[in-house]
Amino acid sequence: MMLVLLLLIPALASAFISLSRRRRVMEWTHALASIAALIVGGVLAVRLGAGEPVALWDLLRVDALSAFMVAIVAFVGAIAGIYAIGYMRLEFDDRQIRRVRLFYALFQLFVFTMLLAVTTDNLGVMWAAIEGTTLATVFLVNIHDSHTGLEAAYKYLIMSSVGIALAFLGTVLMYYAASAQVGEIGLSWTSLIGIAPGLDPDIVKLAFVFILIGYGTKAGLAPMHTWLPDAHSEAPAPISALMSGVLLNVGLYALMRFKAVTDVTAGPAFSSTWLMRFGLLSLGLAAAFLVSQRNYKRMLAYSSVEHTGIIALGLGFGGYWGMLGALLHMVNHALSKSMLFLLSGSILLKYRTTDIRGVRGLLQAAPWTGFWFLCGVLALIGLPPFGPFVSEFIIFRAGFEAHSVAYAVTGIALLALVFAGMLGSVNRMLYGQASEQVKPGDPFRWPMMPMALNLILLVGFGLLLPDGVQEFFGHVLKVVGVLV
Amino acid sequence: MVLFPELPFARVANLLSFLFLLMSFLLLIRNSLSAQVRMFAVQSGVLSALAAVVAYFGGSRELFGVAVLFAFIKVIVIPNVLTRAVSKIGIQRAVAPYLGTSVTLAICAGLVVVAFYVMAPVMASNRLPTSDGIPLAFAGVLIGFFTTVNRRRALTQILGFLMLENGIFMVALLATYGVPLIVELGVFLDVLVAVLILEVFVYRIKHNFDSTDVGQMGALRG
Amino acid sequence: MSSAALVGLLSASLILLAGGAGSALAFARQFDLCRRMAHGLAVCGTVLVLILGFAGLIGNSFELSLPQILPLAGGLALGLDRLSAFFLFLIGVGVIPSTLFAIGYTRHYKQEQASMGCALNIFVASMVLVVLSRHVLTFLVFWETMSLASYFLVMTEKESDETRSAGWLYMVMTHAGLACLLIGFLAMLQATGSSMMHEWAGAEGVDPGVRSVIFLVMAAGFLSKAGAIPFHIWLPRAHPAAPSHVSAMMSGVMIKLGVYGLIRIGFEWLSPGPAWWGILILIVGAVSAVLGVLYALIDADLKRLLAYSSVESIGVILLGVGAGLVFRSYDLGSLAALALMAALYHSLNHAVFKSLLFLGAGSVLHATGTRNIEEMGGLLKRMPQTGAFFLIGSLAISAMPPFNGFISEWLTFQSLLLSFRIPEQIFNLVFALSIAALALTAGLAAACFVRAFGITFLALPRAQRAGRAHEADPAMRIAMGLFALACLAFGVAPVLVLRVLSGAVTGFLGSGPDLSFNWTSVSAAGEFAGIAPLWVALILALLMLAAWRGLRLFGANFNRRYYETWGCGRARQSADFEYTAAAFAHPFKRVFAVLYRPVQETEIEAHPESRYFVKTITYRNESRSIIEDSIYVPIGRTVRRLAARARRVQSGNVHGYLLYILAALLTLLLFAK
Amino acid sequence: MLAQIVITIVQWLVVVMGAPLLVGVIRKTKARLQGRQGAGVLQPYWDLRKLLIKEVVIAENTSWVFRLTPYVAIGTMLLSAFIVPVLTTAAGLPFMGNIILLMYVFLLSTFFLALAGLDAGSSFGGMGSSREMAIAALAEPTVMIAIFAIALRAGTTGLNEMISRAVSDPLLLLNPGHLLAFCSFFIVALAETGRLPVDNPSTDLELTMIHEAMILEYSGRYLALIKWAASIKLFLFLTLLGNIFFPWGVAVTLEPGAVATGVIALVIKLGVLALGLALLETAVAKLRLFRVPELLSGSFMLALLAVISFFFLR
Repeated sequence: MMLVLLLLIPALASAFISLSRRRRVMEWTHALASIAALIVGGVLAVRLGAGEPVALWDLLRVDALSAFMVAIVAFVGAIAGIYAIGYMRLEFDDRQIRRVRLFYALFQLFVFTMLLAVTTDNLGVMWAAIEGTTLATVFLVNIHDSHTGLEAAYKYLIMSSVGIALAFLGTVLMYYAASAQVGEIGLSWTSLIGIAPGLDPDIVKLAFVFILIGYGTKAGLAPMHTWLPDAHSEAPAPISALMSGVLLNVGLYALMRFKAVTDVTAGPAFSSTWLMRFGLLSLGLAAAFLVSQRNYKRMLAYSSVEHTGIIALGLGFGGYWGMLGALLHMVNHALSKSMLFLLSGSILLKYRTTDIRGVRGLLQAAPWTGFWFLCGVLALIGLPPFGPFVSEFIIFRAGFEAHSVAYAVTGIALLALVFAGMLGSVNRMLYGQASEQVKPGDPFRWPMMPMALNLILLVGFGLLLPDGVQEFFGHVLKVVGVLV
Repeated sequence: MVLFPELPFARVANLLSFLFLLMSFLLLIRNSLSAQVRMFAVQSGVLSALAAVVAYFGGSRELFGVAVLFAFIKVIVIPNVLTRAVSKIGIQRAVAPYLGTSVTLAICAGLVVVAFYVMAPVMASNRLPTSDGIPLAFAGVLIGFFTTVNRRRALTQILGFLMLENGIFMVALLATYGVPLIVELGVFLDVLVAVLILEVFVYRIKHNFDSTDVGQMGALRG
Repeated sequence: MSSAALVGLLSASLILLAGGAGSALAFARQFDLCRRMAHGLAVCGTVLVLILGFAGLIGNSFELSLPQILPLAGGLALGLDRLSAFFLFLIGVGVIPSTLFAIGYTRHYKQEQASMGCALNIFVASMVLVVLSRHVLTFLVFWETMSLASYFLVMTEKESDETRSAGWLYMVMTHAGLACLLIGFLAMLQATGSSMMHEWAGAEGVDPGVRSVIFLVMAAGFLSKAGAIPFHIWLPRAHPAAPSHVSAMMSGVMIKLGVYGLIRIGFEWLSPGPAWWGILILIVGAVSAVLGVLYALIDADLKRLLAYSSVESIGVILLGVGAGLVFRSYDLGSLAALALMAALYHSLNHAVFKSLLFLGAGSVLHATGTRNIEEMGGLLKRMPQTGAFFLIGSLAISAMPPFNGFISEWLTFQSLLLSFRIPEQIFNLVFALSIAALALTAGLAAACFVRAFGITFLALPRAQRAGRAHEADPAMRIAMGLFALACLAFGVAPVLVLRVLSGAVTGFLGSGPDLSFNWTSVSAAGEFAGIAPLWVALILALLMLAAWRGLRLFGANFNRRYYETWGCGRARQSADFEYTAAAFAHPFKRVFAVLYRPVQETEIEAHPESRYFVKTITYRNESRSIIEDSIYVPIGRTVRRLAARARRVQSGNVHGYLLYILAALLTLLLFAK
Repeated sequence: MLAQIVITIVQWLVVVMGAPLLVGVIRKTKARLQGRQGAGVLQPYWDLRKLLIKEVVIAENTSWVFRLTPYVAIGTMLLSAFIVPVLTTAAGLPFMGNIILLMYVFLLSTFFLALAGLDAGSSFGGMGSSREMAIAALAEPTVMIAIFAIALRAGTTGLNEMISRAVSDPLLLLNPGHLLAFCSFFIVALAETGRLPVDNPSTDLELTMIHEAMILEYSGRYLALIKWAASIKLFLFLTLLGNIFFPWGVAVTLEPGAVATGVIALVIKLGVLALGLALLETAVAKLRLFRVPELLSGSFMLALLAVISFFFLR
């Protein structure tokens, strides 16, 4: 019942907004929907902490892993949603009410599709939902209808659609492997994992290849990542926060589901080596772009590619530490990246340029935004008090335990390179004298308050992890097949 | 339910699969947009016929309904949407693809060989009579993918994407007599919406860049 | 003292430091209140740390683990043993006077008070916790927090671009060091199976090849923090940019934690290592010492000069550590203990006199507003006490007898001279060369600090700025006085430190040092060498007094007349006649030209009317740094070139992007079997 | 115990009072070698007396460092007079320090002299200090390696033990390392005490002086102290050269007979060395300043060879 409520809230909100005319109505429905989704998602996640999954008409099923994802989607959705109200008020005035309506409606639709993708048990429906996320965000990327917006949106659509079609082929082959072995069977993950030991390893490996390329495109893994910098830098701040923070994790979620099956059938070696290779390639390419980057939104986008690479490395290293590190890093990355993209929105509003050299003396001009931006970037490049430092430590520890020392060492070196590049860029923005025409003071204060929650959670994940949360992660690991 | 009918079912299925692959080759060669859309319509027709044949021999009414729905969307709705787009865009100077026709055909042949090599394990373990068509279907997927890479015009890229979708539907059809209904519906819905959105984008690209050559959209780099 | 009392002491000091940080943020608006609160609480916290260190040194120890913090990696684990206790003591000695100095020195900062006060407290707390941490992740977390806090301290004056680039380089070098440490720690974790560092002692199960790689990687990480030669480039940039009391703490205390780490790997975790480890550290030490002092000699920026001399002192410390490692690999336990004691004693002395010099430089900067010693001169008359303290600091750092520098350098010399007991001939030659290097360093250090003190404080002021200088405030002078007193005390009565130190080293290494000492004399290896520092100081003072009384007795003429300096009788003596810093360093620049590779430029601007009348002559004699030009600049260039080539992947062409996906798919299909 | 104190005082007085005499003897021999009559052997004593009763003229812009330096210079030299075993190894204050302390005490006096040179503010003083410090710095490694070579042989760095162990070993001269160490130590002695090839002690042309330039501004009793200290330094260096490398004759016990032979041995050794020094100074011209490092690196090589000979020809 909670499950249906969770999915209904964004769907209904989206429908209602698309009908309403006045901006205030839209904003209120949007805000209430986001907060309601957060509450329901939170309750669901806490209840699922106990471990036994909740199923509904063999279509929807929330086990520990999906509860984990629901919690992330709901939380970041709420933070970005509240911020979006402040952002849209300054970005679009009342003459462009049509765009505002489009923004809020598609925002809620986007949250709905993501929630559907992580809560469904049927792999086909999951594929459709993920394809739905692309379709929902395409118009959001192009909301300013500029030349570059159009180009980014078209590339995003064509590449995601082509990429995900391959994922569907992978799902079909997985279904074929199941039906060839057992005969008539629904395309549900639980049944698939049940009969996984008996499946034909070659077909499952072939299917996993397509899954890796297909959902890898959605997750932003290396050779398939080229749409990501354009789409995330052109989209408005709240949307790129959601896309970077959560949508990439949904892609990784799908990969983890199929990896669980493939590992049981064909042994972990196959999926691990390729995940590690793609992860390292993502890290390397992102480092090349981050060494000297001129546009701070593209910098954040490339750092998403980098962190997806780290999570893929974590999944590739596997074992208790590897999987736990990857999950933790997903949360840390979602929290820090969404905060940073929202702040980049405020910076864009204040400085009217995405060029790093154009932004000077941010700490002087907008002290709050500047300070939080600094904390966010420090978290992102892996400095101690924040979460990513611990999760990266755990991932690389798994790397050494999985005897893939070469990958781990190269990964650490590339991270140091990224650290140098990003710190340099951020320093150029934060310090120095702010130019005169930039009026001092933050663009708006109250919509940024919820972001304090991000910071507190980041430090929380960095230093201490209460037992309840540890036990929750234990269940998630059991689902993924690491802890038996 | 009749699982192993007499011989002709397998040969009919193989014939239709071969026809499907032939259509995709032809689509590759034609340069004029309207001809390409017609080729796609014919290919979808062949595919819906194959679905009907499999539904008849496989004896599942559900698959028959899917075949009819497939025919309706892929043979009627999408082609006239695309022809409307072609007429709206109007005449354009011909934009040559990256590779010449002969090189494209050579590559497609290569892709077919790759398809056979890749689909060998599926063929080996599949007991269904329609299993020989699977490599042809997968070849259709690869050729569709290659079209999106090679062709510069937006509309042809959409056709490439649709060929890819057809190939995947065909693989599902031949390997497992189609995937469960709920999934099939989801896929059709997504493909339809994707094509509509792509069509909207083609108009906007035409409006902004006054040509649908997607290659010269290169502002966002580095 | 029971371990509970020790833990109580530690938590009290941490609470005080946290209070200092919190109050700095709380009173961010009231600058003066924030300044006093933050620095006052920092001093109190550090006093407790000093007491804890002392307690640890005389034998108590404790183990503490808090599973609820950092739970994923086995919780926070702290522990106090003899070596950590010594470094706590060193932190206390280095930080307390500098923070007292800061109260007076940071009066002119306004908005930066909050960030500086908070970062200072966190910096001290994290240094204390680094030394105490017993668990891998705990160590790394506090190691990086220390670097982050010191980064914010360096960035206090964030307006100037020079500070920004210095801060950036510092943070990047420290993070690269952390990456090496991470690799080393993880490899050790994997090899020994346990994440508690003191369980690694000896690491028998690890095969020699892996141990050497781990040693090299972790040594690189710790040497980059210590500022030894190949990794030193951040030090001469970060220290001048930071406020003086911060550079005093960084130079005096923080870089010693790099030495602490090196001692941990060499003497505890991978202890019975091969001899070439020690030789490698020895060579790095010798090179750091000589190059450090050579670069200090030609520098005209007072604080950068002191930063380079920190590189030199780290070199001397590494000589001791390297010698200790070599002796231990030939299991000459007593000599290893002697060498390690020399290194630790020099670290303590360096913390004292380097901080004194940095505080002196700070008050000079505060008074004259410039760091360039070419614009200074005659400050001894305007800042008598700062001048006197700076002189004591210069004497101490040049290892002149009555002061503490001499004792530790003398001990290092003895441990190097005793190397003839090592059977291996090649190593004897290396030790001989390191003795020569240490001696050359001693000589050059004397020359460097004659120049630094002479040009800054003596003769006539070379610019108006120096003319208007005024004496530092009382708080600043008390701090410098404390350091000067410590310099004399550790120099004249080394037994204070030696007794405590030999106990610590015996506890840590298991074998006592080959050293016998009592209140007046210290003798190494029995008959081999001995000095009586107390007697030397007393008799020297006595003789000087006797000479003065003797002249009186002899009836020498005691009236004196003041007249202008001899200038060959021609011109009136003025500041232009004085010898400049560059001129003073010119002989060294000529002798060591192969290292400096000086670029000489002279531009003569003729008078418009005729070529024969010269308006201005500008003479520039820039020297270039070998290390930067040959290692770091090429690395930077290649990285940027590779990155630029890799950036062509994002070409903007959608067909290219689709091709990448197709290519990835085909490679996977064909090769992933 | 009383005898030890008396002998120590006697030995100290021999050094302190004998130093100007040694300088006089060297000047006298040099003059005779150059065919000049030259001043009397006791002339240095008269110079010191003259300076002591003259009035002191001090440069205006100097600070208290300028006035402290003469006392530091004389104090350090008087201290080292106690440490160096001149007549007997049994007396003196050997426990005070070994040869490394001695070298650092000499460096301390150079340190203060250089500061005094800078304090006057004249370019000659600055030039003198810069060159003096350069030479002192470059001489340090040679000194230490020479000490290392001797310490290897004697097994100790303490001066008294070094000599007492070597007295009973007649074969000392035949050992190549020993002779090499002697040559390098001799060159360093020239550099440290500012004798001819490195620096001309009797010049009055400001630009060519090194040691003299630093003390250009001094006059009256300060100048006396500094000149006296310089002479003691020369005396000590030559005694070191004599006693360490040719230890025969140095008394090992306290009874008067041995001490008498010690005095005679000392006179002979210092006489020979003074003659050698004078001969060298008449024969050799002053080296250009930037050729001095080559001389010092040559002596460094000699000392290193001494060390290597010990290790590799064991």
